[in-house]
Amino acid sequence: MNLEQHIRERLKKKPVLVMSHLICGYPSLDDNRQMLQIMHDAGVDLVEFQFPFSEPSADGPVFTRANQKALDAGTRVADCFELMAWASSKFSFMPVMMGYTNTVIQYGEDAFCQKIAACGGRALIIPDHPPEEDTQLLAAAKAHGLCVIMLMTPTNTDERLHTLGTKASGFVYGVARRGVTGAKTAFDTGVATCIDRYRHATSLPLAIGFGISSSDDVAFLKGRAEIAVVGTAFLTAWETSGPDAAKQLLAALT
Amino acid sequence: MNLEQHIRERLKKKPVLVMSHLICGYPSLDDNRQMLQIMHDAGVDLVEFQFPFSEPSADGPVFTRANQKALDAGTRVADCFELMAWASSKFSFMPVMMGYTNTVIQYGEDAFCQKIAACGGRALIIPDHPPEEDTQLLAAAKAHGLCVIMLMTPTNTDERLHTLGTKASGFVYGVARRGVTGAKTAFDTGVATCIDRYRHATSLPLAIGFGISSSDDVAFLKGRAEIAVVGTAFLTAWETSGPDAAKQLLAALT
Amino acid sequence: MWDIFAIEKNGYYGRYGGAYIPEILHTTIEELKSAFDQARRDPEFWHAYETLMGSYSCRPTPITHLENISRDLGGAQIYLKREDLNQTGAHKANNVFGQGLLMQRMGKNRVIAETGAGQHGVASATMAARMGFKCTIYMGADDVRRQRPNVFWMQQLGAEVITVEDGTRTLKDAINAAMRDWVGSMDHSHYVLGTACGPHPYPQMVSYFQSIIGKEARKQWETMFPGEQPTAVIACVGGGSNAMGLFQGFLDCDACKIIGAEAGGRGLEGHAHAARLAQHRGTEGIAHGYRTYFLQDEDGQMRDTHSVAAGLDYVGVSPILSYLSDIGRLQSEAPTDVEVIAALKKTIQREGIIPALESSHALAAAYRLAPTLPTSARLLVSLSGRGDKDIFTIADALHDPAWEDFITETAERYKKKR
Amino acid sequence: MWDIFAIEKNGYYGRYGGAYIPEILHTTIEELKSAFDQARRDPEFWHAYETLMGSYSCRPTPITHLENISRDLGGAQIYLKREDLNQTGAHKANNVFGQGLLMQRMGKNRVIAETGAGQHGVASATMAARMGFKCTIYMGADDVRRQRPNVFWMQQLGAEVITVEDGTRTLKDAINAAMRDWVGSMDHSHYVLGTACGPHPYPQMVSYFQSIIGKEARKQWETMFPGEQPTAVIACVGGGSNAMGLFQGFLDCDACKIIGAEAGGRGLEGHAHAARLAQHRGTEGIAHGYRTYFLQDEDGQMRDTHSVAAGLDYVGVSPILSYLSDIGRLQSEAPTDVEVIAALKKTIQREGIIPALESSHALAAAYRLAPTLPTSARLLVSLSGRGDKDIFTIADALHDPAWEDFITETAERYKKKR
Ligand SMILES: Cc1ncc(COP(=O)(O)O)c(C=O)c1O
Ligand SMILES: Cc1ncc(COP(=O)(O)O)c(C=O)c1O
Repeated sequence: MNLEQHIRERLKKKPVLVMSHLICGYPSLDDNRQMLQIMHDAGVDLVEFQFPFSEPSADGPVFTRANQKALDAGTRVADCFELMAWASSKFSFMPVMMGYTNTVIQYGEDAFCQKIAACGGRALIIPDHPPEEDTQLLAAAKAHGLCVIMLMTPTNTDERLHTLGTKASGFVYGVARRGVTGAKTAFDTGVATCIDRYRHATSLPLAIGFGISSSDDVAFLKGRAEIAVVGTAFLTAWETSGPDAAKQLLAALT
Repeated sequence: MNLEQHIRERLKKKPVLVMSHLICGYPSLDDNRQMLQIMHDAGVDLVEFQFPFSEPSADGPVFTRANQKALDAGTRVADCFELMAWASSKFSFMPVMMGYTNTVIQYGEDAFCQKIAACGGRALIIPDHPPEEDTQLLAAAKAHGLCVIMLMTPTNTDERLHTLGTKASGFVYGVARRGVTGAKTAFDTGVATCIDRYRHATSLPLAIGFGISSSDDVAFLKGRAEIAVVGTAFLTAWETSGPDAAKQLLAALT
Repeated sequence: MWDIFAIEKNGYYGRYGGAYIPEILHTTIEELKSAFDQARRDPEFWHAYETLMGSYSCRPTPITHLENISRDLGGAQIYLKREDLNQTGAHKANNVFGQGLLMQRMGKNRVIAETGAGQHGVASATMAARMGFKCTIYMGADDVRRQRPNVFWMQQLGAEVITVEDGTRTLKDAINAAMRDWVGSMDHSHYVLGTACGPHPYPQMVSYFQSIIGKEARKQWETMFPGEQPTAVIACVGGGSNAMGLFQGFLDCDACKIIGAEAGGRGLEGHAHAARLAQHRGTEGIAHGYRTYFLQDEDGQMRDTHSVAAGLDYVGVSPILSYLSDIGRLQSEAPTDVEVIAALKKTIQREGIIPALESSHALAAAYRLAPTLPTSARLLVSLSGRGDKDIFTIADALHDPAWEDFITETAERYKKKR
Repeated sequence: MWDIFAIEKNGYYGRYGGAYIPEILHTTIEELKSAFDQARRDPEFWHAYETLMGSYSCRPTPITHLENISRDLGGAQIYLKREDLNQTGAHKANNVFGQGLLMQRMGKNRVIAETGAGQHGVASATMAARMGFKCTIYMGADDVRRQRPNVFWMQQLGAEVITVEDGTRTLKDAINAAMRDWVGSMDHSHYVLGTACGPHPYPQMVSYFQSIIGKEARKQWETMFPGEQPTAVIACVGGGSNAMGLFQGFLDCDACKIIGAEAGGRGLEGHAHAARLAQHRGTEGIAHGYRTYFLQDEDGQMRDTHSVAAGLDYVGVSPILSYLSDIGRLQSEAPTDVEVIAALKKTIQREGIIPALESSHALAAAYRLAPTLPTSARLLVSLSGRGDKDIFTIADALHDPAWEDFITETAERYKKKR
């Protein structure tokens, strides 16, 4: 089954899937394993494994700091692969690689995609890689059965959304608002209009991210989108109140 | 008797007269009175009463500091007049006013000269006043029977020395070297040549100043000039070793 | 003249360039590209730009012959293109006012800028003050510390200076922070990138505005030495904007060498330098929105760099220069901090010109080269900025005790006052 | 153009001027007079001077329209003659390089200079470095403290800086000290006086070199506004050199007011100012080699003056300006420190230009005047120098805590190092 089919399969059991997120190596690889267990236990459907990068220019302050600390602690790309492989072997959610272009091209687009596939990864989310840039990423991903997730954003024109839609596979990541990760989003008619526009441009499942932090937010997505992305909220709960709080947050969202 | 005649009179008794110097108000007016007594006792022939000025640009560091301290202590032009009047009434040397143009013109050239004459002063030495500048100084001095002492210097051309000679009265002040007051002068053939040139330009008595500090220096002047000017050496002796040392210095020179 | 637009293909120069940007900026960048394309095709625009730089700054800047040092070195005659005389003291003003004019065309009213040495920050804040824009400047915490006088002036100019505590707390982190701001504020804000780097069209656009240096210099040179090419033109290379600016005037002179001077720092053996092109120290990568040679480890993490000159202390380099380097047109040198300080001192003492530490790299390269050439040879060096801003760094480098006493006394005075 | 040589008579301008010098300098001054007279009659000389200032500095300096502030004030349009863009950051360079060329003609090889704000010191040290002369700079101890960055640069430029502890330890004492040096060293040394004061021919000679400002400005003005005179030209007046420089270009424009801005300090009621001409605060006197209006007591002792701008903090004033004031051609204003700081801030924030504190006096006067005039009126202001040098003073005046923290941290770093 390809990623889209997998998602559709799961959607038969619940109206909105959840994609959670962690940064490999932050606070530590051990913590990551504990996080993954919690995500699994909460019934999370997809997990973004963010490969830390020294220049995380599309991330907000919380993730930026986490990227840096993961690197300061010595996290290597090999550790990220290993964590993903470990999770794939143990849990039933679908791992997704998230990170920056440079991480991929330094490893080599083809070798990287092969490795991700081997670690059980299903897709790549590379926020600084527009589909028209001339790396071998799209071809390599295809060759290894991975999806490159397209991001649709509030500032895109309809025409651009259409182009992105034609290039998308697996699912589409719809950005709920302007700005980087980490800030609160007001889920209102503005967001609803955005989602409508994304919906119009693709028939793939739609994940909505940036600022989801409550069950109300997820409820808002019901009937509008297929996947709720929980990023900063989870990490912030973990950092400020510990694993139990993070667990409760996920329980409320899933 | 005019100033020149007075000097010639005195020269009958000794080959080289001595002109000593003080800065009114430094270290204090009381000290000045004690200095004047010592000068009188040592048989000094002429005394320069320097009126302190805030911009003593022709003075060396020792006199500059003394000018400033005299002013800091509150010395006024009126105090200088008073000191000169007191000395004239008590001692037999010839007082000479020394100072800067601005002191004279602020008081008014005529009033100033009148006052100096009234205080027993015989001449003015104004180092920043070339004879051709257009103050009323020369006329006023003449009107009140005072001489304006011309300075001849090593850098003057023969022509210039001649001009200065024609404007001079009383005596001529020959500067022994380049530079300001206070530094040591090597009394050698260079100085001798200078004095010859001055001598050539005037038949008035010749005072030589700048750097005279020993009886050898005075001896050097014998037969070459009529007046030895003792300035910084006296003040330095006073400052560093007290009145007795200053007295001894004068004794050696006169 | 050599044409930067002719060598570009879809935002690439050979393998380098591109626009690796978050999708949310796609429209903004497209708007910028088309606004820039329209502007540069409008002859009025360049004219307005030249008029502005001629009345608000002192363009054309002169060319100065370093008579004494050329004589001392006994080789080539060295000439400086005097960007240090510009308003705000560096070539940075050119780019910034150019982008300011573009902002007016685009109807934007807020400036975002990153800065390393602070020169670009001061220039941006100046432009914003003059043109009536709001202004936010991102600056790494380490650079804030190193370049406090510039921070002070930016603030006086009315800019908000945001200290970036992320990463290595230097220029690259400021770039990331600026990018993050833009991603949320692009409706009204324009990101005034300070050098010929970043996503397309920035490398080209910044080079275009800086080409005023090379255009002027070429014209001046032809008047001074009709029919003769410089033996070499030399510029320091941080991101590459002053270099691109000067080089564009001479890239079509086939006898003229094109030399870039990168930061040799403590030497190229370790990692305490910022030489990306010299001795092929950099490796290809993608960050900050573009593909070029970066100083990075095997995982593609950017390395900590070092230079005595805050403005050269950067991991990437203009993609256009990477391309020129690949095709063998650009030669790169990397004088060390020690050589650079010596070049700085020599220039101050023999010629009365106080160069910025950045520009002193170009001078160091010229002083290396000149003695190997005949006295008939001529070098043209970009004096990209003045060194006043570097007083704290230079005083440190030269160990001036009187300066240290002065700072200590001033600190005591402040303490008493509090 | 109005002719400075036509109004002079035996070194006097009306009652003012002259050469009240020790006899030992008589020959030196005569030599200087004749060297200067020959030079100025040699058309090659002015040409060489212009060429030097056009290649080593950025002359002609531009005229900048203060668009925003003129609009804010709602009155006259304000234009700046940009002397701040000069090499070394002030008009002082003009005079110094002119005298340097004269030194070459006279065969002298050592520069003596006094300095207050330090700008003239930096300019002199720069000229000496470039022309290969030795250089000694006299500076009052208080000014050394106030203007340490300039002292640092003078020393880096190879000059010996002598701290003058005499008197009020400011500019006037530095002048006396420089004079003392000269009296002993005139064979090889030339005293490069920094302003249009001192014994004849200095007021005239300095004004002559600075007339490059007014000559350029007049020509630029005629191109910008054919057939129209400025409503007023305005310059700050320390010794009067930048003022004389600009004014010479417009003294023959009968409709154009000539306005000097002196240091109002803490107000003209007490003595904490340096207004000699404004409100007739000065009285006639003779010091520093010339007759003019001085700030002095009844005995003719010079007073302690005060200004936030070290370069205006002087007891005397150009005899030529005293003359112009007497005949009613020159009007004098004396904005206070507080007004001047406000004008400085306004100029930085609204126009992106950082003026020197000295020049900010002229701006303050312009900002007073502009709102009283119709929008068709035009003021031309001499922006004599840039404010970078004043960072310590401005930071103090504006009470910037971040700056104070930075200085405190730097001091602690120095302490640890020792
Ligand atoms: C004076 C000066 N020169 C050069 C540079 C380096 O930048 P670029 O390579 O873009 O010219 C800087 C950067 O801040 C600078 O301030
Ligand atoms: C920038 C600047 N402007 C003006 C002055 C005042 O001098 P003047 O009146 O001779 O122009 C100074 C003196 O140092 C100065 O530095």
